[in-house]
Amino acid sequence: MTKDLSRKDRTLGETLRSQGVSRRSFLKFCAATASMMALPPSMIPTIANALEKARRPSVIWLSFQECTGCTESLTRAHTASVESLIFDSISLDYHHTLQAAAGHAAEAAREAAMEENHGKYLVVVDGSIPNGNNGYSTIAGISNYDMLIETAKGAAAIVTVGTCAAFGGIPHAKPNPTGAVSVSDIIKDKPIINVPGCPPIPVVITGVLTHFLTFGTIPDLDNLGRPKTFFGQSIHDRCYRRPFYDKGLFAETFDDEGARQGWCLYKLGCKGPTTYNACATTKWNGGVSFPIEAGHPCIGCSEPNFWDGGGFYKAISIPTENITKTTMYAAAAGVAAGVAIGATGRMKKSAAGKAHQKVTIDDLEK
Amino acid sequence: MSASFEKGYNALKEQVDASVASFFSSCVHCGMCSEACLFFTETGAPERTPINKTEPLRRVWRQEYTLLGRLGKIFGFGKKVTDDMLAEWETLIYDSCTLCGRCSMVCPVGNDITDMIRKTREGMAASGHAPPGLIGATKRAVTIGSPMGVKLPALQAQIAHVENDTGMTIPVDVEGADYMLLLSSMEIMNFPEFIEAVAKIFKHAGVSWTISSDAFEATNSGIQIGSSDIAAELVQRIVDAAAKLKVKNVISPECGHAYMAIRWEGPNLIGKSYDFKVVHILELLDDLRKKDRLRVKGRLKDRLTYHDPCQISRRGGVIDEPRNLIGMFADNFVEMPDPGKMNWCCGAGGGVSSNERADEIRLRVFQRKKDQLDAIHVDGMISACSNCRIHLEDGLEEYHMELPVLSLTETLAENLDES
Amino acid sequence: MSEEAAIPQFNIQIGNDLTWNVQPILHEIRHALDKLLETGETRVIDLRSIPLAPGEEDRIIDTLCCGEVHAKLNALGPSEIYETRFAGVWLVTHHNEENDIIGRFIEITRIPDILKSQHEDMSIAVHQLENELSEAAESNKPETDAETNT
Amino acid sequence: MTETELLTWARGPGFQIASIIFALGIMLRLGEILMLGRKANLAEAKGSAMSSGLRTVFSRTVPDAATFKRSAFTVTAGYIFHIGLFVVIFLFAPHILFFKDLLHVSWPALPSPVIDATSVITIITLVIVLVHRLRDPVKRFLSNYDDYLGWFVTILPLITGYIAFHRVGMTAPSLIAIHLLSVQLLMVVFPFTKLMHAFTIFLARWYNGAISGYRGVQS
Repeated sequence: MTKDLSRKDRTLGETLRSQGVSRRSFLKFCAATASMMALPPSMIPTIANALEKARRPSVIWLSFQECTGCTESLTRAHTASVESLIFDSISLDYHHTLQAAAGHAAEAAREAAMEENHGKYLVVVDGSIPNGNNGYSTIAGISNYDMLIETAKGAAAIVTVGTCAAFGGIPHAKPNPTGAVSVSDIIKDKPIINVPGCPPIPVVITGVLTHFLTFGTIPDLDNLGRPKTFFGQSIHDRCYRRPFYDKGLFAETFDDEGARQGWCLYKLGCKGPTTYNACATTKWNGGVSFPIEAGHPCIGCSEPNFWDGGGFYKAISIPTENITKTTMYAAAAGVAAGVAIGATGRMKKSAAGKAHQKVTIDDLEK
Repeated sequence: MSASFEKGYNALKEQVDASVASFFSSCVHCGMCSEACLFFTETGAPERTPINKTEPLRRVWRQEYTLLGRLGKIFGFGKKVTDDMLAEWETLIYDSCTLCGRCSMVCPVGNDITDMIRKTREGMAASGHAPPGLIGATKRAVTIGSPMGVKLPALQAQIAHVENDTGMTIPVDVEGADYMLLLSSMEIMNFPEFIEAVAKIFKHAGVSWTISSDAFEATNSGIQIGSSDIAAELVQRIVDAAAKLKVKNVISPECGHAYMAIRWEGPNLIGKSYDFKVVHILELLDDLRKKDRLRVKGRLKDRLTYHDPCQISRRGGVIDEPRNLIGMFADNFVEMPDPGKMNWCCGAGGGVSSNERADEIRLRVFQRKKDQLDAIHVDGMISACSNCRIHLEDGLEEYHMELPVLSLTETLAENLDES
Repeated sequence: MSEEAAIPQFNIQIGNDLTWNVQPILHEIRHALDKLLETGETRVIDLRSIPLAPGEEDRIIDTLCCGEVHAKLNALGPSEIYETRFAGVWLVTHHNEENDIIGRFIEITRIPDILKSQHEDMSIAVHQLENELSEAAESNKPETDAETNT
Repeated sequence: MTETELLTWARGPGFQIASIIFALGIMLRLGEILMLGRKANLAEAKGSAMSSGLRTVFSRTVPDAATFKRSAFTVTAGYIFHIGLFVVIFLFAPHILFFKDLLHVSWPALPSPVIDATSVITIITLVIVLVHRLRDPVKRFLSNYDDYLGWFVTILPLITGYIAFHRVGMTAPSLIAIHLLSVQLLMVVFPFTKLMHAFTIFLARWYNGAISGYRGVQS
């Protein structure tokens, strides 16, 4: 126990040196970290300096209405050595999927961590919170709602991982039977960093955690609470297929010449223009590819309500409902109304004709 | 009975039809019609923009025949037509418009603005907002038979003169003649040479013709003031006379609106097609030319131009005929700028000449014609409308210009080879 | 028709159309090199921060590689450092212990910092050397003396 | 309401409502006009009303030389913004997709930089046109709320579209939603303002040409 405490008190620099990591290795690690955090290489010395002094924070990971896809994404991260360094330097005190402890022991660990690090620990949430009937999702007899409220109280900040925690996600999709809501719908008094995506890019998750670890601050966020470094630009604006959009070259189907030539997928319903994420630059699987590169349009998974966005394969400029029919019915109704109203006009005109009093030369003056 | 606002409003309601509704729906207030109207170009007064002259009709259309306008009327929105409003528009509609039709030719959305002003006059006349001068002329036309008060004896006197001077017989009331000639009062009073010229040409070409003592007047004040009822009555007199004399054709003389009245509005006014054909004198002369029945002696070297009377050219469709005829005797014919269907009005048509109140503006807008003439330096100007002719002479005098104004028929008659 | 021919071939082309980022990067490198010569200012370009089409990274590397220097690091996994055929332009690729690429940079500098020996490492090295020397000195003492003392 | 919800509303119920009012309104207006009818002309024709009417529908697009000279600004500016609107509305790929969804026909698109430039030119021209309307004595005299409302709802989708394309100020879902809503405003207002001339111009020109052509004059 005393050994553990002393470990927690050490800075990351001290920890690394004690493990025999050279300064050069540390610099390499910093370069990779900067790249991961989507920060310019000119920031490497600053990062090195901050990491040197960074202390190991306590992290409590809460999983609510979720599919564990986000955790899977994180643990499948390819830049393993960097992650392991980071996870070595954070204290993941509670994660009911990953931790060995179960039941009361697990909850006790959470409570202990909360007490010990009050005001300093980081809460990571994946999954949405059922707010209709709290009984839809409970852990150890505690409803998700209560656990979130209780855990958030002493947190320094909350990181929501995945669209469910950030915006409600799939549980929130119509008809939303559980009354699922996002963390920010419930917690109003803590800084919340949203890392949406279904799942989020693993490097983005670690990048955000690293930022907090490195600088101890909340990164610059957009209006949806997402870090601007990763969510600052739309997929469309950073897409390598963008030149085809500008030239008007589109794949019309999934197996036409355009698809083979790698043309823009806008017409196949790509939500790149309305989706903010780092997929186009960071890519997936260690920078191998991302959905558009694989020939599939972006489904906009890091945006609120993406599941109810009117169909994954319907282009953004197309109405979500059948307006051909609507227009035809409306036009037919318009013809009927026009004829009816026109008929009253015609009647009025013929009434005026009947009311006509012959004008003679005696009628030209008043 | 007398004029009332209600009668006028009712008349405007009667005038709205699908074309009027299309026109008003299409107007985008681009103002291009102003540049087509000499009453605007020569005065720069925005209210004289042609489309503004249709405002009473537009308000009636909007409030009576459009859904939004009807709803607006119920809730008290939208501009109403009132008697005061009509009074305000009177000078615009009568004094500042000759119904020349030029605005209808330039409107980019295709509005026949002139037709709408003509229709608006129906409401103006019925509500007692016609100019006194035009009311007087109309009364004379109906009671005496001529807007200028010309009675049959006056015509008979002129005929006697012509017969004495030339030794020709002017056929009057000859049953079964091919053509029945109509005359405008101005021709009878100011240009009796016209009767002589026609007699000479018809004799030369062997045309069977007559003048009716029942209906010799071609002009129609009803058209100008905008009263279809009165116009129809005047047209009916001619139709009856033609039937009585059993003629196959009626000739409209050198008068613009007379042609519009008898040729184009007439059958629609009386509600039935004619049993005879109406030809303009120029159409008939050109027809004779085509049939080689006209021979001219020598050719004129003078530099001559032709003033297209609006109702005959642009609104009447007689455009090529005068040019063909002038080509018979003139070597140096020059067109004015904007000739034919785009010609500028003299400034006195559409009842403006009968409306003393408009004398000043009528002469002011003559500037347009002066500019056109200044551009071509001619020795003489031919026309085919005695109303145009009188006003052209008036205007030339006002602007101190020396230029003979000639009648096409008379000039042709003078140049006939009578050998 | 063979079975293979029936499968549509998806050739995502690496034509000029797609390589819209290659030229700008080369221009950027040229400007940075100018700057380096004039003022001594260095520049690092993170290739991961640029949206690249499939094959574009290879094309950039093909265009640049390779010059006279090739260095290898072994620090938390291997790293490869090449001087490209343009002197002053370096290509630095970091791998992790599983040999996945964790960062790739183009550095415009006389020599990438990561190659230079670091102050902290050198001080540790001095200590270590001293220790080793003193240990060696210890062990070089005659055994007999010790035995004698015991 | 989140941005995506707003966008989804604009793409769904928004378009439904706008399409209903637009289609119903246009048909109602046309019915209202055509039902008034027009009396047959009893005078003997000198030319063909039909062929002249059809010709005028097209020929009025080009003014005669003298008219052009007198109204050079109005005609030129009119050409620029009408052609600009046509290009931007009908030749931009995402718009064509909309029309394809609606009409089930498609046509080739222009490259987006061309659309971009055209929209800038069109916006500038419309602004100049407004300034001219406010300063020219005739236009100012003739103008009423209809002219300014029509101008506003026309330029609004151009501006919102331009901003959405360049993503200025807000994130894309909001910008696209605002663009769609501005288009829907245009559609709702369209049948009841002078914008209706886009349809009735064919009737008006036809009537004008027919009236003149019947008398043997090509108007």
